[in-house]
Amino acid sequence: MDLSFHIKENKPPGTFHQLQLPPIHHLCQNVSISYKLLAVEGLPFRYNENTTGVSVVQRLDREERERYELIAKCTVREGSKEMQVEVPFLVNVLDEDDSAPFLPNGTSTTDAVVEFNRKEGTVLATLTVCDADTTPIFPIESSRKKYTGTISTTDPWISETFRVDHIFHEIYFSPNGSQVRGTLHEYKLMLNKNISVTENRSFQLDVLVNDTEFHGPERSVMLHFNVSILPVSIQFPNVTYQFTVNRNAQRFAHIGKICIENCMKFCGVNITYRLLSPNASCYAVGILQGREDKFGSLYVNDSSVLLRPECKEIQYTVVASDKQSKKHAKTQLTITLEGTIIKKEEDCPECCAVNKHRAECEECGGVGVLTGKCQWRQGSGKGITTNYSTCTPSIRTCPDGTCDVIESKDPSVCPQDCTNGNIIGGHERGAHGIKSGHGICYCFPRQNCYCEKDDIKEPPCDDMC
Amino acid sequence: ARRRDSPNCTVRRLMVKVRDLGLGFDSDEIVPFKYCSGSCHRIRSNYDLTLATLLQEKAIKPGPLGHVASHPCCRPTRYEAVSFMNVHNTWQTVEKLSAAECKCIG
Amino acid sequence: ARRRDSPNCTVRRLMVKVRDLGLGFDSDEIVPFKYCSGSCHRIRSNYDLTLATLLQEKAIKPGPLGHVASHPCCRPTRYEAVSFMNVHNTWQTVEKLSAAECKCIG
Repeated sequence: MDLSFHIKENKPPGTFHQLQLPPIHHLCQNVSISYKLLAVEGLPFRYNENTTGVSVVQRLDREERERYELIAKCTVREGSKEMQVEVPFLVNVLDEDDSAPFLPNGTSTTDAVVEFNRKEGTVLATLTVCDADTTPIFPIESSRKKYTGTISTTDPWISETFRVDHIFHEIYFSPNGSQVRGTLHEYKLMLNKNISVTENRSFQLDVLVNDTEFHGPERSVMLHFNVSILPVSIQFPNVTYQFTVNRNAQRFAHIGKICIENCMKFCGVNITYRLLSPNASCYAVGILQGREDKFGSLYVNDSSVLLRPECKEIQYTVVASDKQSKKHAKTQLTITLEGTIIKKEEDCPECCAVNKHRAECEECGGVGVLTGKCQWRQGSGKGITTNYSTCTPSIRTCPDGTCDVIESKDPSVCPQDCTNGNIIGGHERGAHGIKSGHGICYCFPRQNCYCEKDDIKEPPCDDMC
Repeated sequence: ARRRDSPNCTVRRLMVKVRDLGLGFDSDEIVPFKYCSGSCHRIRSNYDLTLATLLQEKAIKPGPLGHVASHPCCRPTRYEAVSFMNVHNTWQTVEKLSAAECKCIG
Repeated sequence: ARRRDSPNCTVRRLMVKVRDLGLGFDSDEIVPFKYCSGSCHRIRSNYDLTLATLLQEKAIKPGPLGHVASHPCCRPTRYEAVSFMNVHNTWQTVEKLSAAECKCIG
């Protein structure tokens, strides 16, 4: 059995435990029992042999040392016989909020730049404050309230536009070789709403950090964020877009992507793309944009136009506009039609993915094909793999594990990536569609998909039974 | 050459002499006989894929043909009776003779 | 000798290596695979009798095997999933792999 005690720091010296002498010590003349406290050299504890009391001889400071491991030794003598027992004697020092907040590396200032990422919730910069005292993690909210971090400003725009997120975790200090727990508080300056692309200002934003339970001086620290909000322009790179499209392409064929400058870096800026076509009679191409996409996807919208000889080169104006600021940019898009028209194969399924073999795949067309024919993707054929064999309108975009905005328009474009129906056979399901499959994967749109080895023949099940 | 996909399970129709029905009726009439035919490949399950593999690997001996089906069956889900006049000018009706609707079942 | 009747449609059980299921899973485990097998002759209808006759007389061409069934099919009416640990010590479950109950259907 361990002897374990808890003493609050900063308390005056005194006796905190009485070692007991059992009755046998008084009743039997030839028996004597005595105690000793070992490993106390240099430590603030004493054992009084006369009173058998254990006392602490000075105020303890948890931020110096929070745990003492002594040993209590009991010696029993009966005549010439002697027996000794030693047990651990542990003293834990309880914490009091007696330490002021301080800056771990002396930095109370940092820069916070807003450029392309202008989305609510974005963390712009972080500053840290330390406290030698411990902070309980339960209940976390009350600990969080104990250490406040408030933006000190009178500008309503700043209060509306920014917020401070406060998290804390335990860290270790080693004041004199022993390990003592303390707390690191992190204050993250965040956007509280999306910022317009036209916003352009710089200022210093102060955050007052206050240790509400510490009653000494310097209970608070001021943090400074040098905020720079840079304007960003909505413009296309100074190139015009040129795409060639095969006249045998089918509806939902994926032509290419349209993007303003730095479009992939933008966040929290809602850019929408539109096509304006002066040449109304040859309107073959459309543009789509997924909810999270930062680019526009060009696709064949009307394949019958591609067959008309008078439509050779189609001009569009592409308009990119930002909803919030109403800013917009334009550029030119030229679609050149090429290739000789090939006869469409009879009896072909509308969807490439239905084809189970290379021959029937490459012989047929289907929704979304680029050059009039489906493409066969030959997989590695080992076990259940992302590289399964399958028939697709375009190996470049399907299957790629993503049900993109064009594929999601029609279940026949790429059921491999988009199906939420049953997938039968060895497979692993992705967020949508087939993540990996065994052998050949083929799909019947709006019905099942199958992944199976090609060598499984239809077993005889004759009906003359 | 491309292996065209087998047609799906559907109702097919045939005009048949009553005598050729093989039910022993004596009549000169010809009646429509509708039956179910077509592939049920599109709604197989993991069970069917596995069963087909084990049959092919001879891990399972199929026994008399037709007793182990490794895919749902194209079968009638509704029937029709067929009536005709026999050689004695008496009306006769044969219940559940013709398929009115077909589906892949099982 | 008397021709013994084919056994009726019932569940049969086989212990199969996961690798032999043919689904591509990589595991050393052996799992029970239950399938349906047996005759459904006892519950044929007029339709079945007629269809069998017309097939026999080649009045109907059966097309790819299994696409014309002249008797109800012995098929699962309830399935079970099967779970096993693959070689990467990950649990995997294959839905509707094994037959839990068999009946003559259709």
